[in-house]
Amino acid sequence: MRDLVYPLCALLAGLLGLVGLLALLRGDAATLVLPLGLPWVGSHFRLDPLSAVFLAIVGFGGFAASLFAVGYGRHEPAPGRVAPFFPAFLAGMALVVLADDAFTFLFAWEFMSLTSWALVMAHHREPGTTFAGFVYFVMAAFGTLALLLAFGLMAGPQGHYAFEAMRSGPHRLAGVVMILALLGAGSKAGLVPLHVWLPLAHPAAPSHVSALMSGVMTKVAIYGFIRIAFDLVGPPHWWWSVVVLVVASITAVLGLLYAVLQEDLKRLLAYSTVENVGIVFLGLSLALAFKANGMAAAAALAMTAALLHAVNHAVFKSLLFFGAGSVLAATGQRSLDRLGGLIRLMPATSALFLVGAASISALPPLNGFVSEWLTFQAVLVSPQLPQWALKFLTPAAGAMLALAAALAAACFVRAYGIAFLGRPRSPEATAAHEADGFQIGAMALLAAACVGIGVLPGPVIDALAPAVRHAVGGAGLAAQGGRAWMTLAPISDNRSSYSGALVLLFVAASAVISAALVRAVASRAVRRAPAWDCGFPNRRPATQYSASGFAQPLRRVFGSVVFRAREAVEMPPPGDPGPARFAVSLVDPVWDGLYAPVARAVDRAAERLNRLQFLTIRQYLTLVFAALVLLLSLLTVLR
Amino acid sequence: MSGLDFDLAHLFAGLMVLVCFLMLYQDRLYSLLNTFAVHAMVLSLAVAWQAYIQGAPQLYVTAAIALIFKAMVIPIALHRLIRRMDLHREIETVGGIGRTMLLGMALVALSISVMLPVTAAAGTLAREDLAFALSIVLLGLLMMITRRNAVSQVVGFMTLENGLILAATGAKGMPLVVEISVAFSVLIAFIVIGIFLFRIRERFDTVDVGALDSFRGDRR
Amino acid sequence: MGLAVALAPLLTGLVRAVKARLMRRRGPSVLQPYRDLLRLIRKEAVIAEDASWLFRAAPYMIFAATWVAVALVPTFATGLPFSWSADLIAIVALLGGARFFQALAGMDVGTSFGGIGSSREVMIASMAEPALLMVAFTLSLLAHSTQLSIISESLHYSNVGLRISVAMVLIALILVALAENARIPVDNPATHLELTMVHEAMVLEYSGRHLAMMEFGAALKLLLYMSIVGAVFMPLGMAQAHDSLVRQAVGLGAYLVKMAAGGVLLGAFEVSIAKMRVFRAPEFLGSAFMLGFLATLLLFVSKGGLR
Amino acid sequence: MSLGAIALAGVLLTPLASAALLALLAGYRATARLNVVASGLSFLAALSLIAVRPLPNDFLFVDDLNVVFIVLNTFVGFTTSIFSATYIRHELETGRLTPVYLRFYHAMFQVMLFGMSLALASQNVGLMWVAVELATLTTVVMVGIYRTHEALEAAWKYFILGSVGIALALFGTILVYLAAQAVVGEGLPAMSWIVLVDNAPRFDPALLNLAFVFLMLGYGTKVGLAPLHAWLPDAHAEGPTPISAVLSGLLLNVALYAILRFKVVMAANPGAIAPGPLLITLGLVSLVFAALMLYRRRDIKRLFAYSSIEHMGVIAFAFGMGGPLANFAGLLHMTMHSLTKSAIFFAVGHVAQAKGTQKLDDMGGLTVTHPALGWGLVLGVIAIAGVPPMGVFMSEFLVVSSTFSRQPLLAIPLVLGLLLAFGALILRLQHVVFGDATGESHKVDASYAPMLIHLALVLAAGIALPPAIVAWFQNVSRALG
Repeated sequence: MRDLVYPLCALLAGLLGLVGLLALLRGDAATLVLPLGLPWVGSHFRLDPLSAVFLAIVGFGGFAASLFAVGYGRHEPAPGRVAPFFPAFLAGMALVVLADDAFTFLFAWEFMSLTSWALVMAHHREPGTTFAGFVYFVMAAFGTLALLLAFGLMAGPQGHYAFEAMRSGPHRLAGVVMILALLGAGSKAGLVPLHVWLPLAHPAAPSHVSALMSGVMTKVAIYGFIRIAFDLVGPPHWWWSVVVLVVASITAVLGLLYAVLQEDLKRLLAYSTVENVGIVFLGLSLALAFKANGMAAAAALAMTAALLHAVNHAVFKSLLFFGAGSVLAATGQRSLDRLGGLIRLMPATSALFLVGAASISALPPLNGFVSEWLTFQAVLVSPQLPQWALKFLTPAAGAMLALAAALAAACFVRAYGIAFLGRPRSPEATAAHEADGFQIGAMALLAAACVGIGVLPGPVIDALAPAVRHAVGGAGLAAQGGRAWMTLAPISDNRSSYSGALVLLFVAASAVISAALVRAVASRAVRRAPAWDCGFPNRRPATQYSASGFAQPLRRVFGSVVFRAREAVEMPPPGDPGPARFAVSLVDPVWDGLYAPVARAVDRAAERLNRLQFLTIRQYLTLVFAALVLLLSLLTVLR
Repeated sequence: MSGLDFDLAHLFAGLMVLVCFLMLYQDRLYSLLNTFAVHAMVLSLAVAWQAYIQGAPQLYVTAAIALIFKAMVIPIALHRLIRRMDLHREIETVGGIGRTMLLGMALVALSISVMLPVTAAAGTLAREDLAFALSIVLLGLLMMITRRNAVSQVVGFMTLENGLILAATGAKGMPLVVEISVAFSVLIAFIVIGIFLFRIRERFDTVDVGALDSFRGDRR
Repeated sequence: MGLAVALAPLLTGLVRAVKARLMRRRGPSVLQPYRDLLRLIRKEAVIAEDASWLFRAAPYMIFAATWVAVALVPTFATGLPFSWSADLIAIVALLGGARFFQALAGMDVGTSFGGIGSSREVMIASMAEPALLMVAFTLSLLAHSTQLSIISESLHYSNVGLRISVAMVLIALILVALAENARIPVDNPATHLELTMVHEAMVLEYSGRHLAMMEFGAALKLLLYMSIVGAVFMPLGMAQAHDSLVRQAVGLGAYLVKMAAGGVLLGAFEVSIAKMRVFRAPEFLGSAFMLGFLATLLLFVSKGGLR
Repeated sequence: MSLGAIALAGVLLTPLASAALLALLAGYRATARLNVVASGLSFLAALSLIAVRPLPNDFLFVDDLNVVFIVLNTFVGFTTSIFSATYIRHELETGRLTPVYLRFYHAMFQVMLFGMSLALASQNVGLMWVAVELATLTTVVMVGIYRTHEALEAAWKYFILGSVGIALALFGTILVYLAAQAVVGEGLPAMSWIVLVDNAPRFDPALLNLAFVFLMLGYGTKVGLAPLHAWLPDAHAEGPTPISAVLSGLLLNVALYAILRFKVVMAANPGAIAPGPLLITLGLVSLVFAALMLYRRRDIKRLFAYSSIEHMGVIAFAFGMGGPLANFAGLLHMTMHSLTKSAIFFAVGHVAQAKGTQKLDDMGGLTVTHPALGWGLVLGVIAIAGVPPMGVFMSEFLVVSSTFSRQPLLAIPLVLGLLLAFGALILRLQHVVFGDATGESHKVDASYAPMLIHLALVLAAGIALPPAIVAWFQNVSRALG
């Protein structure tokens, strides 16, 4: 029975994905009303291009995860705590995307949180899991309440909860609704400063679930924001985009600064998710700005960039989490400093992980680069915006984006280099073995998608077009599919163009040519010898660069500013052969600045009030008496 | 109704308020009990008078209960209780007698000002009576929260309840008054028995000195 | 493409020769780099036992990526065939790709020096790449295009005029170029003093033909940056694809002169200044980043800059 | 005698008769069975009330509003009696209860049900008052039944505070009578709901205001609204768990019902102060206060007692807001809370028996040692915390969203309180059900049926409400104004 769960999930999720894809290609909307949920409203479902895009993401992401899980599930220590919730989680995400009234939407949204919470708690005995689950669930509730308020405003006192009514209805306090939507969806997507749960919860969950949470659930959150901010609240106002822009660029950079210092592979991936969500929201903010100023073409460009990056991130982040999962299953280790040398022990896994790392670092000709390139193009249109605030902020955001892109490369060089290259740093890593067929299959599938979308972005972008039109209106981008050499020219040919296919062709060609030439003239002789290492080779793995050592320059440059990073080296006294100890102290500005005070405040309030539990009966009577007298005197005053 | 009816009813009600203040003034348990007995007697008089002017014979029962049960049985029982459990004879007050009296004044003023807007349609008798009844209720409650001894708290509760009976009887033709007064007598009996049962020496707060320390799970 | 491959070692040789001369040494001939490459290629390759396939594949990838990047830069004429297949941003990204693999290759064998090199390299890159992208921003905002050849044309023919932004961008670009090509003051291409190396530390384990490809890639990179500077800031004499052969020849001549001048200047610069501590590099590049960013902002305020 | 009258008689007399019988009978098995049967019968009778209504007389009547409460109460009473059967057996085995007290317990259980049904079905304000007090006093006795220091103290606290509440409520009742008597004349009619509502517009507003203050505080003490809540946590924590379930699931509702009735009367009078703001204030205070109190709890039953205070706050708030949407939400929330909270107390009863303690610190890893029980508790707490697919989510959805669109500022403390309570509940829940198993772990041989039935109902309601119930609730909420 339990063995059947994942295959069935794979089947159903795959079907969902196909449905989404077909609906996207047909480009029209289908609706359905069931006599469920809120009485006198019923639960409405709608499959329009926008939801179709994300349904496809959910479907195919779920398919890959389930496929991976067919193999990975065998390593699961507590299958009974995962198998029941996994399908429910998938169903929840699919329902969110399909919902067409506020109740159904929030129902599915919170159901998604509930099931994923249960999945996070699957390994409830591991240290830290309980805390992670707690923070996650509370943040999820916070987000739901924020969205609930947003919907409450849009539904109005008569309670028109159907999205159709909201679209047409009077848009009261649209700005507040947008802020609430940003809070609600942002807390699930992991926007700074609402991201704190993400690096705790995603690593705590089983890896195929982490992949779903990072790769797919964050996208569902993004869908929520797009649905509300672009579809339901009516015409945007330009200052909205300023808010989103600032939050997004901070998220992008801060997320990576966290990521680059992590020593836990899965946590590193989780923080990089924060960064990518920031990039997507950056695109969305630009889309808002352009839409607010009636620049349909530019808005379409920005929206396309955002959607495409959402798709890409779903692909490569799932791939990376699968890789981390395979490593975890093979070595039982998540800490970078316990890994190393896996490229020889798990060749396939490491090769596929490399593809993922390259595409998340936005290297051409892979898919990550395409979406970031489009985002840059959107940034470059910003001078045409009339508002000065935007004129100034957008290039700054572009700079942040550039910084993020560079840091991403650094972060993943570190992750890959420490985990897969060099020599094994622990016996477990030495004993590692290659993952099984299903896992490799799933990863290969996603890697192929990375290359495919990177080389032939045109068709994908055209497929996204209906959703883009739905979100920002206007004619959308010019068709990108049918051009020579699959070239992208989002605005005009002599403005900017990029052809993944050609770049791939050129690089491959020149690599082959150079290799051939070298082979022709050069000596084929190869000799294996101990590493040179400036004449002092040392075989012990400890002599390799450690994760924290590798991060040291970046820590000094950025960490000292953002995290008040301090390094302490305690040397043994001269002549003492004992080892020197090195310690790094980091301060998380968000946690210490925002969450710790809140927690303290609640704690203090609870402590104060708790005295009321221990009063004497006379004192309780005094309370009653006071209430009575107060009300009576109010009666006299009120008249 | 004729002026005399009104004046007498008014007089009795006023007397009860006055006695309430006397009770607030007491600092010895015995004297407090005696004063309460007086209070109960005045109540029975007031009720009887109501029975007469309303021509409602069943109210005589209530009057009788007040006289026999409240004015005699309970005070005597409490006397014996005090002797049996040799409780402190003097009353521990919270925040001094004088301040309590002042607070009492304020409460009477409050209850009157609350009653003022009540239109005469509700019957002047009812209205005035109510003002006094309300002040008696409030004074009783005040006594409960400013006196630390269990006995004086019981007395406070009974005073409060006297106020209720006054109001109930003052309400013309109100059904179930007798039943209610009986119910209340039972209630008070419960309380007194409870004091016996749980050996409450000084205060309601503690069933037993031991219980003070062995507070339930939440005490840290 | 061929041209660049042919010229790159020459440029490197030229720089070395100039430096030697300024140091009052006779120094090797300008053609020495060609000889080095040939010698390296003929030698057998010694590979560390722990090296993986990545170690052997990296040199070719790096070389190929750099080569493609160079090929996309207009040298003596703009609008070359396929110049539209990737714009300035893509070129930056291609170089980023080359660096990505170089850093990985440095870590592959698992030696401490490789680690030093890679970690410092990514640190430098994480500052240099944004700076370079800022430069790209400014230029494409000026030219309303991210296509390098279109940029250089518009800077050549249209009357952009002298702008403070352009000057700032030029400085920023040069700073980045110094860092990216492991030149003094950020790094020293000639050093083998372990603790100061960055680039050299990464290629420490390489030998034979692999080392040759690495060196060749480095040389190409140097040429690439000079060509960008030349094409964008000194576009005079640059021909267009459809021009007559004569003009093409003139363009070629102009290009050679530019490169030579650039080489001489670089050599002179390197001799005249000392290498800085590794952790000064971020400030160095940070200033480049700031310059690029300021240039972008100035474009918005400067009158009639952008529609 | 009409069918409806028979049904009503069934609801009222079955408990009375069986109470008398139970007081006489001895022996655990028989009495427990009889208890279940009796409660079941009165539930069936209540069900039939939906179909056939008796004609109202001076003392009793059944209308749309109270039939909701009657059916709900008898149902929860029924399931509780099933739960109590297995629970009490364990108590006998562990010797916490002696057979003598058992007899007493069952009799009192029925008397309590009778009192509550009477209070709900009474047409006469005074009669309702008497009935509520009857129910209160029986529960007082039940709370003290274990005769430990803690139990006695809790009972005593409950008793004293309750008595004062009684007194205040009575004074309010008298004032209402006075207001009515001036208009409709003396005697019983001046105390019957129908007459009161019909003639409310002509009552003296000042008297009504005064009356409402006293009624609000008097019955509010029973509802457990802060700052009148003091008796509630201890009474829940120290009494037998079935009684805790009944207290949270039923008695609070009965008191709330009384307040609702008087609210209708108030609302009908143009001159009187609007009752809404008072309800809203007390509701919000209770909500936020209870939410914060949850964090320091160390006793699992007291924890959920405070959660009851919190939800009573939400319900009071909803009815205070008024309007069809909020009233509907209030009714729904009340129903869902009764079902869920009693289900939770069923679970907690088993947990306490499985772990041999009520201390939260000594129970952990429940899903490891007792999977069914553990996940049941998870489901219950999730439901009470307002997470879908359970029904509480729907009512909270309606309350919050409708409030925010009408009074945005009021929604802020509401949402804050809900979030605080959510955090505390999840914190405790995770500690109890997850992690390594701590504390002792006995086998539990009890039927989870009542708990599961309740949770199933809540789940069903969360997914889809039957149209019949919806229409019914909508009538009621319109009537509530």
